[in-house]
Amino acid sequence: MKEKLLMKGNEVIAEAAIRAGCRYYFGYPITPQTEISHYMAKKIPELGGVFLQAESEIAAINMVYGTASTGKRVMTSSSSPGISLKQEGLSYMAGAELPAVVVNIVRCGPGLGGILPSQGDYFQSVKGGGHGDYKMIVYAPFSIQELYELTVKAFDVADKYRIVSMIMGDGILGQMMESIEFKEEEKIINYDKSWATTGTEMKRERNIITSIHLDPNVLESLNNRLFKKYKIIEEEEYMAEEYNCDNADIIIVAYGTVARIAESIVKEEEFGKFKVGLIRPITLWPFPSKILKKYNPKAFLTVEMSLGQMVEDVKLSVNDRDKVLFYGRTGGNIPTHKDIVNEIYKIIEKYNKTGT
Amino acid sequence: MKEKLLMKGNEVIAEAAIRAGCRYYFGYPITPQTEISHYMAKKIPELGGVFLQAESEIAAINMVYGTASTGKRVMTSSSSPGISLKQEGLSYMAGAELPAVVVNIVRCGPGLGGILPSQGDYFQSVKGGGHGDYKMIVYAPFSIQELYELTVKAFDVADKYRIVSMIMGDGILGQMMESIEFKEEEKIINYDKSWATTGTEMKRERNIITSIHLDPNVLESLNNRLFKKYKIIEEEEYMAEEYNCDNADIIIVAYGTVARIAESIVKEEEFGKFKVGLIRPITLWPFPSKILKKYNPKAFLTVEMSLGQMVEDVKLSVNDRDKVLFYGRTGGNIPTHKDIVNEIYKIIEKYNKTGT
Amino acid sequence: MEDHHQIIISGFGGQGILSAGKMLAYGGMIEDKYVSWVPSYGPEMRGGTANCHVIVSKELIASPILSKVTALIVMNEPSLEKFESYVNQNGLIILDNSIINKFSVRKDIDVVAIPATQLANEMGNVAFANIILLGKLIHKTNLISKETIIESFKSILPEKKHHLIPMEINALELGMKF
Amino acid sequence: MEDHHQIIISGFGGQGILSAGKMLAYGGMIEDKYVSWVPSYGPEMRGGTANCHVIVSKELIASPILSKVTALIVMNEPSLEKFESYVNQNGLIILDNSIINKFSVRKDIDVVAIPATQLANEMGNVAFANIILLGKLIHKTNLISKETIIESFKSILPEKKHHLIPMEINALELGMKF
Amino acid sequence: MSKIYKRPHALVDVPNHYCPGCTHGTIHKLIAEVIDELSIEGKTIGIASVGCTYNSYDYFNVDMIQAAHGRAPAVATGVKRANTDKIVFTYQGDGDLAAIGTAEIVHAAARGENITVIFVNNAIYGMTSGQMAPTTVVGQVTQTTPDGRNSMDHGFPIRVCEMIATLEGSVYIERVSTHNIVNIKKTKKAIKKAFNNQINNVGFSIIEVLSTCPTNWGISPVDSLKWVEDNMIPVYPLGVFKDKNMEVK
Amino acid sequence: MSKIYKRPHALVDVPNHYCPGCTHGTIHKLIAEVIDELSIEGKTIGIASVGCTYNSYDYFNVDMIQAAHGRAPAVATGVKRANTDKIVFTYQGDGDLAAIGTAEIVHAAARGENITVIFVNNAIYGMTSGQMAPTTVVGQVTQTTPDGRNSMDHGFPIRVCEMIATLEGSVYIERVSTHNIVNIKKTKKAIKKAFNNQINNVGFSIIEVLSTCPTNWGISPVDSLKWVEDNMIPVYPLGVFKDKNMEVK
Amino acid sequence: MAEVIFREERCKGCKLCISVCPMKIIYTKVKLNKKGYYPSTVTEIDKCIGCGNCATICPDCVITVEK
Amino acid sequence: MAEVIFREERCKGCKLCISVCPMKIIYTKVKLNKKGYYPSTVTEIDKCIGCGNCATICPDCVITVEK
Ligand SMILES: Cc1ncc(C[n+]2csc(CCOP(=O)(O)OP(=O)(O)O)c2C)c(N)n1
Ligand SMILES: Cc1ncc(C[n+]2csc(CCOP(=O)(O)OP(=O)(O)O)c2C)c(N)n1
Ligand code: SF4
Ligand code: SF4
Ligand code: SF4
Ligand code: SF4
Ligand code: SF4
Ligand code: SF4
Ligand SMILES: [Mg+2]
Ligand SMILES: [Mg+2]
Repeated sequence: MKEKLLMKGNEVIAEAAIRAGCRYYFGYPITPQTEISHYMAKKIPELGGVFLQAESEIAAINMVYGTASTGKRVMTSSSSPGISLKQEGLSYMAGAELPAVVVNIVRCGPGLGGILPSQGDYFQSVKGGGHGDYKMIVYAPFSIQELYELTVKAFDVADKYRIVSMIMGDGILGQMMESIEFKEEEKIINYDKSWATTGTEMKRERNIITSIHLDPNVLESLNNRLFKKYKIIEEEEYMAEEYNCDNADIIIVAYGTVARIAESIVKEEEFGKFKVGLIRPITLWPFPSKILKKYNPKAFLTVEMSLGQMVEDVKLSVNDRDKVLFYGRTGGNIPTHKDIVNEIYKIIEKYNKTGT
Repeated sequence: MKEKLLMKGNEVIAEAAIRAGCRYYFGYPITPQTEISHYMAKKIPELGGVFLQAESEIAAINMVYGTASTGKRVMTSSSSPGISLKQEGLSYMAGAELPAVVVNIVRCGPGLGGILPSQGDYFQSVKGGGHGDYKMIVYAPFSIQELYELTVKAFDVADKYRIVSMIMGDGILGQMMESIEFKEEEKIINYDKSWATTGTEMKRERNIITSIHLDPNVLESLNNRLFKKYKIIEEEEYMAEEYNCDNADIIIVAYGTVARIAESIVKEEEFGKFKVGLIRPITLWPFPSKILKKYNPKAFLTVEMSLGQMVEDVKLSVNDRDKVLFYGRTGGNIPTHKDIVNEIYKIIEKYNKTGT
Repeated sequence: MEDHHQIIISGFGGQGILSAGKMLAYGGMIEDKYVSWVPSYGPEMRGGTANCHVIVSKELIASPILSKVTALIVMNEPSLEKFESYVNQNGLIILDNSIINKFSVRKDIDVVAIPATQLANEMGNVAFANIILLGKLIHKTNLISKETIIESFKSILPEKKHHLIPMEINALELGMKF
Repeated sequence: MEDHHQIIISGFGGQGILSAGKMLAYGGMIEDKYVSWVPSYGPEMRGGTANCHVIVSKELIASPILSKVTALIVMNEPSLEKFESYVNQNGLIILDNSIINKFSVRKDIDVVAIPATQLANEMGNVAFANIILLGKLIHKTNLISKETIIESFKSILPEKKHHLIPMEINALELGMKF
Repeated sequence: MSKIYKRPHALVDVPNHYCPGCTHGTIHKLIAEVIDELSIEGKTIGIASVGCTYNSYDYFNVDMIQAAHGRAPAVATGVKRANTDKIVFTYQGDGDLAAIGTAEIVHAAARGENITVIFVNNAIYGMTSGQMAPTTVVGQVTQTTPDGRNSMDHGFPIRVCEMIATLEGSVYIERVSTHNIVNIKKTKKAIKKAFNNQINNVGFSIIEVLSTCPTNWGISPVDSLKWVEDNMIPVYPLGVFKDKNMEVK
Repeated sequence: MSKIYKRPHALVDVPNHYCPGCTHGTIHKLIAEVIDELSIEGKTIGIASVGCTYNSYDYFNVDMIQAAHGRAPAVATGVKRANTDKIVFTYQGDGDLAAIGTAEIVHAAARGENITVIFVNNAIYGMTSGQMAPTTVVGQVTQTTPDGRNSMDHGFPIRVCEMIATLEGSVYIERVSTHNIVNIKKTKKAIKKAFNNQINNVGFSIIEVLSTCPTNWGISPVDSLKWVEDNMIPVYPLGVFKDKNMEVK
Repeated sequence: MAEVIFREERCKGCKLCISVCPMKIIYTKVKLNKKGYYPSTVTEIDKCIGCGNCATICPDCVITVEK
Repeated sequence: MAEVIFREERCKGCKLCISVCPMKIIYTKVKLNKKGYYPSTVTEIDKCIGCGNCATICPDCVITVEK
């Protein structure tokens, strides 16, 4: 029988990684995700793996680059300013097509900002905070159970496509506890890693991990190959959950912690003859545009803990971008149940007045 | 009389900065923008200013942070991987509202990539490669003369709004020579800098430069204030040039070096009854959406040295996003005159066949 | 709604606010309910206030962040000020009146004042104050059984504090009976 | 189009390819024309090939990057291979046949072969080869005047090479007359 | 009656947010006293770093800049180079200076920047709740060395003064401590000298101050003083590691 | 007849792209010879860095990883920790290791990573066409010190061996040179020892090799050898700075 | 005769002052201050030698000493 | 008797070999190689002592020495 445990989000990430076969973790402390390190520091060495506190976030991502080059499952985690420092490294990993899992428990920005929850790193994660044309797969879980499942999945997908997958949560998700059930055992698929640099043993040609190609045609063909891969991922890997969307008059679009609050509204509140639904993107890249495109409500209300980032992708996805509205809170303030309900009423009022 | 000089783009940036009153430059070498440093190393000390080769791009942006905190005009420059390393610093500068000019002479990515021209850092610069909600003003000059004028302007605008302005060029622009005329003297407006940390002299309350605000309401009000500023900039500072757009059937949208090539097509080529125009965004943020919205051609053809970044903003701007097409080259390959002409013919052919 | 408990516990850092909340959540879990626990976190906790949001419910939990609560436990004045308005009509407030001197709370809620810190001090360890208040809570609400919460002590308290469990049980009973 | 010169100069790094191009552009500028000069750049130049795109025109220059040229100067074989197809009908190729041994170029263009490196070597310095070829170019195209290009020597050559200018002028004249 | 001790003017009269008994507060006072004594309050610019003292700008009564984690020496360089007549100091923890900020401190020293660095070594990451620092001593238990730091897995402590002393650009390097009154007084003297060096344009000075973190060490403030003496000083010997001024004389 | 010198097997038989007379090529050969002699080609993983040798992966006949600028020691750490039975070396220039990569090399040494670092000091940024490096000697003209490096503005050269020697985690540190045959032979010996240390799990070794950059120094390859002797060795004395192995014996 | 003044509302009860007083005349009060700490204060002020140790070490600048 | 073989097409004409040959028997050819450099080669091979210096220093691994 599966055992139920009460665990913190950050600890669940660490435990999920271990269950997904990750035995190498490199990180640098930063609130609100330090518990990932603490958990790893205790558990990984017992399993013969390596926990190493790096001298910086930059060192950590480059250690990840090293371990990933040798084909091993590896992870790092940090929070916003630390993730900014990893941008060069992430771009290198994309160029060298190295698989790894990177966790960002987002805090408020810009700058040193604050440690409270935020979704202000959407653009950085989804559009590419590093230089050049590249993508990461970005998962945005909204519960502890999902955090576990997506972390495990992140490792699989990273290996499958030779890509970095990111788990993006916020401080609430990292700090909160819910009950969780782990599977007895995770099925780990062993993807081909004949590209890995583990020594030739004099038995094969040498392997080279690199991201530099001075010949423009060689580099362009890498870029094109990467984009072909990204297209496949866009087709295959998008995920979203729909709640009450059929015939909805208003569809809230929200992810992570905000989607929890939105869900409670969809479940608990009545808005007269107006039906309110929710689309919750689970992958932020690839963005579940296809799901959004299925619906034609009177309005989409995008709610974020930012001043408007995902809303651009919502606009790029839906059939009529003029129907896309936005509500956001920042600084660590979480849009409350009441805040969102108010926004919905505003939409209804306006609709009742103007018919649009 | 104004003297005409034949100068390299990179040198023009340096000279323009000096003429704009910049006496402090911190940078770390990287191709293809090293000439900026070389020029500064020669010229700035003669003027009593400081050229300092930092130990890294990170140190450089933080030196800029220091000098900017004291209210002095200051600049740094780099190229793609180096700019990725500055993302934390740029986010801090946004949070602390510090003015400075940052130059990115973009090279190919991702990773170490190549040194040839690219426009693959559009997302990073325009959407925010660092963490949190923030913006930089991004200028994309396309000639040496414009490079000079926009560099001077960048300093003014940075001071005016307490914001970072970025000059984004590519290797061609940095390396090429054209003739240039400098003004006798630049009019430098001295904006209020009573916020600067230059010592209290026991005459005023102490000044503090910081980006951390643990109280969510304080941080949210900073975020809101920043966004109000950004809204004003979006209204006041967007720039674009339009060529032959009235009644155009096809409008090319391109910036920087690519716009040069597009311009030559608009000038030199005939496409039967099809009229081809060009919109050249000069500011990438704020994006000149208003200009794009004025036109309703049969198609917008966005051409970039990337696999499609600005094209998202084009889609978000125009009235009918289905009319937006994309052509891109990467790896250091520049879309040729012929490449683009071919794309135009494809559009025409399709139109002739299908009517759309 | 007997089946859906939304609780905020709040006070100074160091008063055992967070672990009291964890005990409730853990207890709920072993009674096969849906539970969530969200702490305030970060350096502002040093000397400042700490709180946690706990839900114990028969239903799947939507938002783990509370904007209204069925019960509130408060161990200092600022917390009472901050969270009083969160309490539902006919809701419950349990407060430590050895710390909160003056309080004039809404009339539409049930307020129980216990001098928990003083009682705990008399027991020899102020650290039991939170447990005394917890005792009152489960007594008033039947949120979870006494046995369950005692079981949760073992799980939530660090090994090195397990010798205190008999005392914790005394404190719990003290609260229940108060 | 007499008024619109599009030139590529190409050869090994170290043959003075880039400065030859700069001299043309500079000369064009002081003759009040629009000019642009775009070099190949970066480490591939080490031992590899270098080239530059030069435009000298009476009109505003749209693209500074050339996909067709009115004249091509080439100082090694790979460059000839790479750029031959760029040359317009009736265009001009000037090549150094002391380095390029075999060439069979298109019939629709004017090809001038000068053993520039050998001639320069005979003058005592292979570094003059580029100037000899430049001489031929301005002679054939009237792109800029001899006086102008001589003026550009001072501006483009670094101070420490100014003592070579008389020799450079000889080289120029040699090329013009060849 | 004369004041034996009163709050220095350069220390803002507000409560600080440090944990009970944390000697960050003591060190703040010493710096403020030195600023008072040298009458440089009006021309001093302080650089706060990232650590428990991130908001030391609330406490020093001078213009202050909050720098990104580890980058205070770079920020100070930017400030000082553009304002050579001002007095610039950084206040950095051991995580900040000896981990993420290694390159910045080494190069500020190598360049001989004319600044004053106050380096507070408490052998731990205080702010983030007690992970291993580069200065954590062998055997010390932290959140990321749950069985104690062992040199095989976690490496050896970095002795910053000894390392920086190899750089020609540094002129004055001393390690001091706050674990008793005698050493607190020595600390003040060292800090004063470091500021004086800057005033006299002598160059780069760094004072490493051994300090406590009762909260994350998990012992009382008073025991923490003892812990400094017993566990830190043997690894981090006190004294002057470089004094170029002296050498010249 | 016996081969006195033939191309080592671990050196791929292709022309290299280095400038004429650049001793990067000579150093490559030495490393390849050592790999041959120790029969470790099949289990060696090399880390190329960012500098003229960015693509040294084209030359060494072993598995290779190209690392971001300055981060080779971190990448090597990631490789070695996950593959303790493999032999891991980094090849880094002075800009790479002593400027942007300062934190990474210091901490890899402090941790005592069991890796071999080949640090090629040519007193300049070669790849980017000749800017000042942290190791540029005082007086040396570079693109960013057009009037020669002066210590007032540009600081003092960093002596990496001396600095790293202060770190307890480092076990073998030697500075060698390529400016003549005797020293080239010593260089090979040092490199061999550094690899041997790793094979024997002794710990962190770094060999600093003084090397030439005729192109950016603006002198002939042969004069460059002399320049190393006259201008670099006085600032960077050759010799063993640490040999813990020896101490133990 | 020395005078020692404690700003008790600022005291965090860390006892560092107690540990450095040569005369052992500082003690902890039994009543919490507003901040929730047991503050220190001085008894038998006549025994105070005005050494200032207590003030020197106090991280919270609670103490003023005059003589 | 020693044998010294130069792979002239690989030579970059740097002359380092010349500078370290104790017998001064290496010289530069007057004809460019395919790469555009004047390659080195050995004269009077009988004077060669097979010391290997030339091969040891050659950055381009042009030289093989046998004895
Ligand atoms: C780039 C970045 N990485 C990590 C952090 C998280 N962080 C905040 S303080 C700190 C370390 C503090 O330790 P130390 O410098 O020793 O100061 P102390 O708190 O011990 O005085 C860290 C890692 C951050 N804010 N920014
Ligand atoms: C992050 C980053 N910054 C800067 C550069 C540009 N860059 C390439 S090589 C190099 C320095 C090379 O100098 P060194 O390490 O001494 O190697 P050398 O070429 O002299 O052998 C620099 C700064 C880069 N590629 N990446
Ligand atoms: S955590 Fe440690 S260093 Fe930080 S204030 Fe508390 S005692 Fe001081
Ligand atoms: S630039 Fe210098 S270091 Fe680089 S290959 Fe050429 S000579 Fe060697
Ligand atoms: S001044 Fe000295 S003797 Fe007096 S109370 Fe303070 S420490 Fe004790
Ligand atoms: S040292 Fe200061 S804060 Fe600590 S107990 Fe004494 S008076 Fe109070
Ligand atoms: S082997 Fe020795 S003697 Fe013979 S050619 Fe080479 S260097 Fe000269
Ligand atoms: S050392 Fe090698 S490359 Fe240089 S000249 Fe001699 S043979 Fe040629
Ligand atoms: Mg610390
Ligand atoms: Mg170098």
